[in-house]
Amino acid sequence: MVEWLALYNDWAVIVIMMAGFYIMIARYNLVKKIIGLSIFQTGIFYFYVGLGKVENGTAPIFLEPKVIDDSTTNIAAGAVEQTIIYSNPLPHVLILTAIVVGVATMALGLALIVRIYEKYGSIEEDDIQAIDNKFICQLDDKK
Amino acid sequence: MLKRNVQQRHRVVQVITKFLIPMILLFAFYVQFHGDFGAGGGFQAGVVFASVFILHGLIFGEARTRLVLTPNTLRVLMSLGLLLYAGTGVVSLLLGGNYLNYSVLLSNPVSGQHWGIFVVELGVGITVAAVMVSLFYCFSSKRNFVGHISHPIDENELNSDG
Amino acid sequence: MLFNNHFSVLLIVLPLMAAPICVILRNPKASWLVALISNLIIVLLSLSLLSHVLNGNVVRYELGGWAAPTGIEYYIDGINAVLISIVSIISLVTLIYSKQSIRKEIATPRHYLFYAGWLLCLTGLLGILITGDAFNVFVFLEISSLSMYMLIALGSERRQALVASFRYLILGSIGASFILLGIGFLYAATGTLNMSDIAERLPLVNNSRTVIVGFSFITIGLFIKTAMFPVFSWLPNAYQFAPSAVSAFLAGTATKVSLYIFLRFFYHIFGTDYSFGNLLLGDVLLPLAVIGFFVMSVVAIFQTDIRRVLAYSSIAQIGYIFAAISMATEQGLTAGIIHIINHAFIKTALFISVGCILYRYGTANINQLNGIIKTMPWTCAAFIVAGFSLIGVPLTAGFVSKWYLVSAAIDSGWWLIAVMILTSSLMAIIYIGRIVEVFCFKTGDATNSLKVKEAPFSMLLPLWFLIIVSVYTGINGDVVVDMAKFSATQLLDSLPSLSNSIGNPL
Amino acid sequence: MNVDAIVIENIIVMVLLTLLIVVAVGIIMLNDLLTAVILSGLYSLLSATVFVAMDAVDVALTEAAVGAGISTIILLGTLSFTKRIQKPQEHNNYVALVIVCITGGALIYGTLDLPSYGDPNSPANSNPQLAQHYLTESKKEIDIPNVVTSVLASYRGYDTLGETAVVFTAGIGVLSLLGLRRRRRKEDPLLTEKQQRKQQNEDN
Amino acid sequence: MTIAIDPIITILPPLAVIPFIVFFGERRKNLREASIIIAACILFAVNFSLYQQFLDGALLQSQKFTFFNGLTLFLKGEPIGIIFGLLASFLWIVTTVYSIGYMRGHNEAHQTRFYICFAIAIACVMAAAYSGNLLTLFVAYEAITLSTYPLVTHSGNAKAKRAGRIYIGVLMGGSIFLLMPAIIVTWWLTGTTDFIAGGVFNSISISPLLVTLLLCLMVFGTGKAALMPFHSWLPNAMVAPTPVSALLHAVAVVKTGVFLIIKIVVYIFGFDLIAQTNAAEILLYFAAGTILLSSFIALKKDNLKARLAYSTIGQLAYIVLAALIANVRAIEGAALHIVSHAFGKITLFFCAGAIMVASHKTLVSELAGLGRKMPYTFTAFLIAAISIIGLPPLIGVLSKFVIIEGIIDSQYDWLIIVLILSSLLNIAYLLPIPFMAFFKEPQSIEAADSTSQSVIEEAPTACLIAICITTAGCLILFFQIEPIVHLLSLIETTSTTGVGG
Repeated sequence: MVEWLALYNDWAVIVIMMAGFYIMIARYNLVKKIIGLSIFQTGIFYFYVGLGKVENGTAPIFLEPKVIDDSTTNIAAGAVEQTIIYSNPLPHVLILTAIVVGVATMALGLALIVRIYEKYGSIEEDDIQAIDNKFICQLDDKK
Repeated sequence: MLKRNVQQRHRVVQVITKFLIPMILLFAFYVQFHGDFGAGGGFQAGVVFASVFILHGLIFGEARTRLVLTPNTLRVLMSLGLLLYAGTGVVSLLLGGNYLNYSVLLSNPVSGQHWGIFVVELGVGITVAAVMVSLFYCFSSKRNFVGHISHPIDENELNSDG
Repeated sequence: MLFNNHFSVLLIVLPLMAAPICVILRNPKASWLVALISNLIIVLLSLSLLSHVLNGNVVRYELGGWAAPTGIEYYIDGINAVLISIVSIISLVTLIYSKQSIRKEIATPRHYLFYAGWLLCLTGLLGILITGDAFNVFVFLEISSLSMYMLIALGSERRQALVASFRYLILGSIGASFILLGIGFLYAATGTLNMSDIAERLPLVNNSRTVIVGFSFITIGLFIKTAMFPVFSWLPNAYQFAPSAVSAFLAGTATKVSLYIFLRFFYHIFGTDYSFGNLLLGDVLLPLAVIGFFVMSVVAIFQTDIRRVLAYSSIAQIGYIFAAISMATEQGLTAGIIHIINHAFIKTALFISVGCILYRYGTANINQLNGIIKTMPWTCAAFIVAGFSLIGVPLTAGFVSKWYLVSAAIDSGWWLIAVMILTSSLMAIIYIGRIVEVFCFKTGDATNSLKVKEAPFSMLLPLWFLIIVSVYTGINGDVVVDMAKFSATQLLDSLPSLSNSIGNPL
Repeated sequence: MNVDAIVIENIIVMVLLTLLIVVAVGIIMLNDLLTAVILSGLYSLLSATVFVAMDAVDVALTEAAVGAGISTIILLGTLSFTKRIQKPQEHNNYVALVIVCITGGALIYGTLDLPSYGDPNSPANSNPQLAQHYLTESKKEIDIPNVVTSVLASYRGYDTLGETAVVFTAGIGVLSLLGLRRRRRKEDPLLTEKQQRKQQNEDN
Repeated sequence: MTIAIDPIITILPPLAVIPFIVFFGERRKNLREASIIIAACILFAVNFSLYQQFLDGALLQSQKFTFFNGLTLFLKGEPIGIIFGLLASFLWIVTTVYSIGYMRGHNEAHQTRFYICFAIAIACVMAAAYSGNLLTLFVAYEAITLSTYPLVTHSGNAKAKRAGRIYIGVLMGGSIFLLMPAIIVTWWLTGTTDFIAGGVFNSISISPLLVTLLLCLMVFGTGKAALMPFHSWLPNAMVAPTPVSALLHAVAVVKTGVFLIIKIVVYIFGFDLIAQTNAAEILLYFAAGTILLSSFIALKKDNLKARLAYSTIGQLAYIVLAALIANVRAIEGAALHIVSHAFGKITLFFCAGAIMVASHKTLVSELAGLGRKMPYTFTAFLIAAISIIGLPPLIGVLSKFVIIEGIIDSQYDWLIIVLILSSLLNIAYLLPIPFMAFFKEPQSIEAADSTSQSVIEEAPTACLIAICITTAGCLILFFQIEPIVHLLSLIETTSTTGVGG
């Protein structure tokens, strides 16, 4: 049962990623593409964070900082029944970084979109392509 | 996204905002400096901190916010944050450790780590807050587009492009 | 030269700290100076690093003082030391060039942003090259990519630059996401992020489907980043519409750095046997590479904008390099590395000379540059020499590359590939010859306007520096060949394990 | 904790992920960009919840602040400058669909050998030099309760330096594209004359 | 005790004169051309002294320059190279004298550029002549192509540019696509590209098919040898100014091509290997075909320079054929033919150029009656034509004779028929020109036309001097061939000792 659920989770994450990926490559609207990118990336974040999840674990923040003394420092995941199990902090760290990267990319992309709209009057990729092509044609005619 | 003369129309919201802002600020500082003990850290705090100004901008008009936090200050702040982070590493280099080895910052390695993390997180917080506020400024400034939209074929551009 | 392990970290920290200083200073001249000085120091440091590494040392530097798999470490051997030097030298050279060129291309209030972006891009590229941690590659890849999008968009005097930048952003983000996913799969399979550590643990889980998928996602992501044949579409527009200094810089470095990641991952981390033996990477790579360089050379012939010709030629050259490294032999790898090095210098020189023409004539359209050798003899001469090098005329760097490429192909028994490489060289004759003919022997509008002067000295100096380097490495080819051989053998040996790490600092 | 708790936790994640799929498909379908943006804000909030369920509270906080906050604001800002409605796309892009299916298939193939969700003995979770080192040794070495912070700022502090640089890059990138200055001024009735003068000085 | 002399000194005079050319420029033409003539004389003197030193037993070899990965570049004198060097340097003097008359008479533009490229080309020819290994020769070969390209496109009009494109395309394309891989394979198989007496493949076993393939690649890759079907650049290159056609496309460039083939046959493959594997047989058919076909085409060409160009293609094929027969006698014949054809053909081109300068006529059919106005020119033309055809007492007969001797020594007797047939064809396309000029009355309308426009007189004196010198060369060498034959006999000894090993 649990395994089946876990597999379902993995696959759901993949479906989410692919939904974002599809928006990125199939939609002509530039804003949509950026939204797609963020969905795609969020999918990747679930994947990473899912890797660090430990059954019965809690967030990797030591709960009683002053109580545990040296004799009981062994709080390895699943090592001793009484101790608290923590999830793996590393994927969280990686994903914090990745989220920042994601929002940075998004901001830059959106700034580009604003400028593109200013210059082209459209944020649809096919329109922009058409305008550019027309421009090149005119260039050739001029010669 | 901003409506002019908001002040007259949304006085209630403004009053509430005035109450909210210090609280959010407090929360931002909490997230920043309590990140060692609970969830949070420089990045999250920076975003929350920025949201104070974004809120201010949304409610009181971005022009006013600009007077509180000028673009030039932002530019310097975002640079300083990064410099603070990278500079901490350089200090540890100068003190004889590897880059970003906070243990050498103080005589006690563990408190060195504490201080190092504190400073570094502060750097992250400053940069993130400054960048986020300037993003808000950039995306909300009034831009007079109508004259700027190039027509599909711009004769001038034709010439310049060859 | 004197070498200290801390030099390696300064390579990254210097430009990283110089960038915010530029932003604080805000003055165009001062930022240029800051960028220049920091870059100069980086060049010196990288050369010292290179000589240290070529003596057989492997530099490992533990950041934060944490032992390797726990913390992040630098891992520097032949291939990245060579590329670090090349990237920093090319950056310095193009930076000198940029001072004049951006005056015409970018509004003065934005100059400080340009230099800050440039330094960040340099940081990103060097960071990718220097690191020994898989996830760290992603972080610095994003620094370099974001700053590249920005730098390309700065050429927005032409609006196409914006679209080019946006398309690059979308494709580049897909590539980066794929790489991130691939690294995630590797992490899931091995539980570690350190390259040497992954390499050590991979043999235990070699047959895992997770590893195979991680492998393929990294491959596809890198294909996009290197502008490999089917997914190259971001490159021509980006190179054409970016500010000329940026195209010169990117042409020499950006795709090369992605190629380095490729080499590092597939030769070093996965191991030659696994990548090319078990997973048949060569069988996928080779046809794409060959079609790539062949088709792109043909496409280059039909372009009217010189920068576009050069851009397509760049994709073709990437094809050569991929063809060479897909042979998975020492010969092939050596040939690939030689071509990476030589092409970096040649293409930068070509883009700089086109930039000089652009600076004076405001166009790089081949139909409007008749007989410009009369007005800009030094620029045209440089273009011609670099063009010869691209073709592979003897006594230029390109000849050494071609010689090695062909002999590596023959050595592997791939006669057909050798023939294809040569055929594609013939096309290089056509597309370069076509431009040279216009420059030298056509008379027309451009000839009449004799008012146009030769490009300023500060632009010619970097140009001719690159030309001299490329001719020197063509005449005394052993300089490059030895470095490439050294790097290739190091790459083909498996990574030394963490336990017996050499050069532990302090 | 017992098995039931695990199952319930899993079911929560499952339901949330299903909701996320629904929202994502909604974003694909919608032509109204404004609604799509609002949905993507909702999507971020949901994902923050998912992260909490996966024990990643720091990530959740960030996702909530960034995804639901900043991202939505700049997306709305963009829309206010551009268009609200997407041009309807007549034909479906089958090539894209095929690419997506292949990629998804590859990913699913890759997950077959993945350690099962929440496995404490998976390579990632049991590596004594990474995950376990952080959980056991950071107490001695750094002594900060939030392990994520110690890993973020110290063990992998270099990554975070890079991350800060990315934010900085994006900041100056947007600056170079849009500029911090106001394009039009003197129209804000809220400002006194003195303030306006100050702003002009600022701009110059 | 042998003394070693560095043949690199042959490259220096042509390069050293370039600053002078630039310095004097268009304003002081006389000084400019005087400096070139002085340089040319020095070059000839240097070559001559090298020749004497060689006879005295000196070792003419330069320092080896390491290129990369064990590949080296160096110069080394050997008999054929010395002959080639002497020939080219001597004819450079004559051509410079000639071009003074031609270029000024014709009011050509860009004369400075012309002389600079010319000097560079000569320097490269010297490097080729004294090249010590195949790689050096290849590098020099490419350099010649590039330095002569501006000469071909000199006039800058559409036709010249098209010719330039074909020129670069065929020569460079051929060398990069065919010659370079052949060199790489040779190097890959043997680890050397040095010219070794008796060939470099002695130490390894190599399949006959591969030998044939390599030989074909090298011979066809040498586009400058103009073996059909790689000949089309040569007639096209005739748009260049006549001194270029004369020195470069009758002597320096094309001779570098055949010189390369001779070197390959003697020092890379060795006679034995070619004889054992029959590698050259297929190429002999090509060469024979080229000889006959080019003669037929020449017959039909009305443009004088084009006719001469096709004649050159045919004569080059003689040399290629002789080289590929690959025996001592034939190689001697080939080397001799380089000399004899050089003198003969350069005279013919000089005459063609003189006619063009004096009368602005380029078509054979227009030449009727010109002989009386330009008697010296056409007499020289007649003499040179006879030399090319191969009649005594002119040098042409000697080289053809030796080649035939070589053929008799070989197994390919049928080639004699080709040679005889071709000689007849030579008569058919060359002799009518002077005869028409001397004995045919000019057509009335044209005569009136030309007299009304300008009075045709003899060519400029400088041109005449040059023509006389080369014509005299054709005659004198017939009687003074002994030194060359002696020099050539020195190859024989080196190669036999090499083969013996």
